[in-house]
Amino acid sequence: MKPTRRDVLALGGGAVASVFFTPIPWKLLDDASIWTQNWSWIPQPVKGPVEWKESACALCPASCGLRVKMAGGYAVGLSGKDGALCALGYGAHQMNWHPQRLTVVRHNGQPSTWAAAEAAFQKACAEGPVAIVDGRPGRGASQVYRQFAEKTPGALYAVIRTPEEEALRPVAAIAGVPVERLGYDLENTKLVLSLSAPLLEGWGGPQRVQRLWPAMQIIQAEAELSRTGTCAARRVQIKPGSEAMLAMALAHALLDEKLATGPRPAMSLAEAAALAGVELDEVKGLARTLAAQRPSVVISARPEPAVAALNVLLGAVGAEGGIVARNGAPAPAKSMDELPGTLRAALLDSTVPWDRRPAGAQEVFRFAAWRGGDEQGWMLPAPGFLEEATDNPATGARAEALLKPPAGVKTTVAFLGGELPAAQPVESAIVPLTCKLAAWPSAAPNGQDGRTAAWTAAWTPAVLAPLATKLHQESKLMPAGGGRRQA
Amino acid sequence: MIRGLCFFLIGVAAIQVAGWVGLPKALYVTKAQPFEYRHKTHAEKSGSAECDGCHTLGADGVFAGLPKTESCAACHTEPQGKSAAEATLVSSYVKTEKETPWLVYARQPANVRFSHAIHTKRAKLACERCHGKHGESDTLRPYQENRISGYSRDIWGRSISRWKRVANEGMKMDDCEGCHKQQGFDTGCLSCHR
Amino acid sequence: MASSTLIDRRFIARGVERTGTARFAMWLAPWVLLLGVGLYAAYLCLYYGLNQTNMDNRFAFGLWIFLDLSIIALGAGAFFTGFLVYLIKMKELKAVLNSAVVLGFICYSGAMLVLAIDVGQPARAWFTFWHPNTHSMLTEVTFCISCYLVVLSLEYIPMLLKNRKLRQAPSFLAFEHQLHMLVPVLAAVGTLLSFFHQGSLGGLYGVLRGRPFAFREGFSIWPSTFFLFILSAIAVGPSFLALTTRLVEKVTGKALIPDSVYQRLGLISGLLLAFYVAAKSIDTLVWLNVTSPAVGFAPWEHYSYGQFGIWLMAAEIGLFGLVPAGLLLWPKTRASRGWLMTAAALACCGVLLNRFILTVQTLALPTLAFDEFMTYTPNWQEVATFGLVVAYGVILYSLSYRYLPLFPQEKELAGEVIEEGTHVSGR
Amino acid sequence: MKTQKPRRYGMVIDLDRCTGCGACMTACAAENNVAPGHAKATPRTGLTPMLVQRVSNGGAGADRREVFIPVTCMHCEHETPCVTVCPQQAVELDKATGIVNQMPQRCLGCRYCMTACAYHARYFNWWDPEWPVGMERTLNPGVAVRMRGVVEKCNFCHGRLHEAEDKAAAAGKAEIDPADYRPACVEACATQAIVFGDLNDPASDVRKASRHEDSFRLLARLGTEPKVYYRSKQEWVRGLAERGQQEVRRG
Repeated sequence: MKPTRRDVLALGGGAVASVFFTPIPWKLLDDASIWTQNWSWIPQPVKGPVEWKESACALCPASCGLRVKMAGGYAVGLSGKDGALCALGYGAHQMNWHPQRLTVVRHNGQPSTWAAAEAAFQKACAEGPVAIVDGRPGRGASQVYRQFAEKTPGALYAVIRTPEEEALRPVAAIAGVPVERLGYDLENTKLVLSLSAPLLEGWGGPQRVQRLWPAMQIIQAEAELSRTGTCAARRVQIKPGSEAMLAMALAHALLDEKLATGPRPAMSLAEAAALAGVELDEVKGLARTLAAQRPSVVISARPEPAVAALNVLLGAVGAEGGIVARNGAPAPAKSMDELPGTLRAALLDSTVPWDRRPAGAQEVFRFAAWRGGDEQGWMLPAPGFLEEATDNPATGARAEALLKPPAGVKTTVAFLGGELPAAQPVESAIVPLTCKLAAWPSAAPNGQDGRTAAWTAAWTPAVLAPLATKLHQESKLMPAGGGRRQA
Repeated sequence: MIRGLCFFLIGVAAIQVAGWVGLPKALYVTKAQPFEYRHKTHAEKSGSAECDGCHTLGADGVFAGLPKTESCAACHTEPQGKSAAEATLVSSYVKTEKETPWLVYARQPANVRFSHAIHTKRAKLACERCHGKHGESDTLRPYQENRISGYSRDIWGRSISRWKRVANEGMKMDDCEGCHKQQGFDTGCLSCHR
Repeated sequence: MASSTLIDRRFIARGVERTGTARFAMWLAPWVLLLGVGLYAAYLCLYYGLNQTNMDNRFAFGLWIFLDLSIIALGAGAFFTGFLVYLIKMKELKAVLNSAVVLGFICYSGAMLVLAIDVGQPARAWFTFWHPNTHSMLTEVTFCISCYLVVLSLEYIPMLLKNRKLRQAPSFLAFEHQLHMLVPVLAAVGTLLSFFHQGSLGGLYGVLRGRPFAFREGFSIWPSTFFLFILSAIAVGPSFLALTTRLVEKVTGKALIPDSVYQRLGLISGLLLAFYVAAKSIDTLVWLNVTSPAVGFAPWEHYSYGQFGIWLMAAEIGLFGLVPAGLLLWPKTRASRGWLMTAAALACCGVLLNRFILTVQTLALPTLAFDEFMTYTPNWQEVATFGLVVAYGVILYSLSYRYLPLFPQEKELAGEVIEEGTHVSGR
Repeated sequence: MKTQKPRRYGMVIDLDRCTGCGACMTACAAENNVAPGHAKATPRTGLTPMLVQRVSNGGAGADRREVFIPVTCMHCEHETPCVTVCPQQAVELDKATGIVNQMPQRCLGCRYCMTACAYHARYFNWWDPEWPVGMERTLNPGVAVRMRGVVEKCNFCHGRLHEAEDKAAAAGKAEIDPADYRPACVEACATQAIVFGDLNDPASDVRKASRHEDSFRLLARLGTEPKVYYRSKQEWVRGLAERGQQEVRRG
């Protein structure tokens, strides 16, 4: 019996009619809908129980305490331990996988080896002089660097100071105390007069001032509206680069109003106020506010001798809520600009910003977890975020590494053949500081001499932005020119 | 006419067989677990048949899921017998400190949030309510994976029609919703999705 | 002439003249090219995602939603003619009914095509049927358009089956007859469905509480734009039909429908357009004086950005509404072929402008006090996909005209030379 | 035993405290597994469920004032525009929490909800989510990754709500401890400008702050009852609530 076309139609008809009484269409529809809901090619989080661990952020000298959310051996989330983190910090755990991550030694932009780098460094040490540059003195690793410099003939140990520390140098000169031991006691300050200092943009550690503000009053004197100026309780418009003039005018006003005693600046009140572009009445009002709202302190972005003198007149130096000295601070070290004019080589540890290299160094050995900056000299892959023990220089406390560094990475300590010493908690206490102003400092004020630009450019971030902060940078929030964290 | 009816019925029969018998066979691929594991033996050896002896629930409500290799290594640093499973465990996972890629029968998709804490602690549901007598099993049953969706067959349930399923069968959204509605709990998307 | 070049003669209806095959192919060639480019653009958008377009988070809808709304409005002639012929018994309009169905089918299927490209996850589009949100205008649109497309297909199939070649299969003929008997029912169903989705396309924007430029109060769940869209669509449908038919006459050099049908279409369009202009004016006044101020938006603020000035409203209501309505209603201008076509074209432009304003201007205007006015320019992928729909329409219509009996009176009118100088020899 | 009584989560953002540091944006992106912006992404096609906008009063020199306004989903309570327009119920106003919730796996990417939102708080995934090789290991397991072609937005970090619920359940409690549930942006704010909590709870800080005389909501006249409030002592900032006649510019 040969089936006819009619038979085939009947067969098909039966199949079609009854297919709806089988799971075929329904099950396939269901599976197809599920298939469209979770595409298999979408990246998925690591599986594994979640646990929280504590650590510290090593991105900048603030060393914020971290609570790290860990899953399957990886960091999957961060939050601040004693307060919030900065915009960079919240995405820091992504940075270890940044496309610019450095995992092989590079020499003048070409891949190289650790052996070659070590040989080159030994040769440089033998020829001398060599500087070991530390971006964050006072850590366990800093001791290793210092010891290496001491036992190696011709080697020097140098540190990088933050702009905040540099701005305190004129105070250190007047008070006769090393700048490393000075600091602002902002936690007790009632009023801050900021002379163009980017207080709320990450000054003195990313979130320190944010945490204290708005319990503290900020008056911002500046030429161009900044984020701090936007948020400040009061904003004073001054001419560009006239911070020292305003300080001198304020000194006159304090003395005129008998709110302070001491020497006067050579420049007259009227002249200084005119140069600063501020009305005389406003200067006097400001001076009265500064005196009435004590403890108050004047902070400038740059090292201005006039501002240091004003602080002394105001009684802010050595007073609670002003500029104070503490013990236990790192021992003095050579600053970068105190290094000799020519160096055979410089070794920069990973806390040194990319573009801070000693000017006279013939050869640079730069530890970094990420590629960036110019590629001259040796680029040595360092452990990344949470991949290395982190010391807090202020307390000496140590956070152990939480993540495994990738192969090919070495710490600066290991490169120098040293071993990280055990953590040594530091007793940090404020010590008495008395300071009198004998004469108004004669150093020339920082005007529009190009130093403004030099100072702001000096502290570009040492690290790349994590990709999460790319969003932040692409938004219209950030000023043109990108992610400057500290001025 | 009769002849036509016959062919029609043949068509009906063929598609019914294909749908009820052929489809489940064609739709699911059976995969082998990395190695044999006996819940029963482990319960006997450890002297405890409590699930949360190994599948722990933390104080913060985080369910640990499957034990890690380091838990296995507590006893199985060296093969405990001559079985192939022992050899595989020790050589491939304990020695290399790798996690065993178990195929999880009850694995839900990535966008599903299932809280063991809420269901076992607050609602006091027994593990068997959803996982059946898996803890008393002497062998790991075959893992069947849906070729289209990639899910374990347990999500749909053993029965292809989902008709008259036993209580621990089926973990689709309808199943969750059904129970939640019955018990008067939230059925908002947020409750079970992330 | 040149019947030897008619190699597809067996498919062409008896008694009508069609141009040579080669010439027809040459006519199609540029459209096929456009279709090809459009298909490539559509492939890019489906494979790489909507990042291939210039749309963004603010302009979440762009050129394509304008295209959808426009062609569906223009395609309204299909259901409205069916309604007039079968329910109002205006037998005269049977002359354009087939053409209207083809146009409707093109417009609706084109819109569906673009909608499928316009969503981010086309594979999930059918979830609307599975988990419909009955509060959403888009659900109404999806259901009605899908159902109406089925209706249009059912109306189109009998026409296909009337093809000279296909008629030769007896079962096709019987099937065609069966379907044909269904047509009045289909017309009624189609009218109902179209009524709702034309309305809900208007409602699509009218319900947007967050966009004071588009938001309108209305009756029950339907904002006033719901009714205005229906009205504007059925007002412009006959105009578009007259315009396309005239265009075909121009291109082919043949008279296809009697002048009385043009007059009738013009009159219907004119009456409805006048009614629409009145309704639209009242709606605009209510919106400017009540609805918009109630949510804190000054009446004229909406017209203070970029090129979107008050002239746009004047053009929409006056130049493209009042003027064509007058031209179509005044017997003298309606009697003139030139004025009739000018008015029809103005009316069609009016509906396009209305759809443009409601979609693009709504998204361009700021809502928050610190928002910016934003503009957007479609990129080539979007324009090419637009072209894809146009090319698809032209090709399908050309094929339908060539092989199907679109104009039943074509044979009767065959002897007439329509206008001097437009008769192209050889056609 | 029933689940917790209905809550209405909301937040009050003190604009006088916002320094525009952007930590909330980064914390939000990291918490919610937002993929890095595609190389071709622009501010108009990026994903910023929390977006801090810089707004000025249009003045120059000493007259210039600026304010930072963090804009996120307002979780509208009444006739929630995005919920009513979604054709396939992919958006939901959660009855238990008042959170407006987006289900990416249900979403077909029609973007109708984006046109419905007056706050531009909804974002489309224009690109496939891609991370540099290995970086997917930093994904937060509490939040599902979205795919290309779907809409997403702030959901008050509901992954954190789940964690709080798990913690409460493990302790045998029916109600979560309010301290355990804070969205990432709230936690990330160094100046604590954002107060978050249950607006239904008479004792909550957020309720008190929302009723402060300096508090306002953006576009409240639309009648959608947003649950995100703002506050400022500055009159010109409060004037940004509605679209007025004053000249303002985004910086």
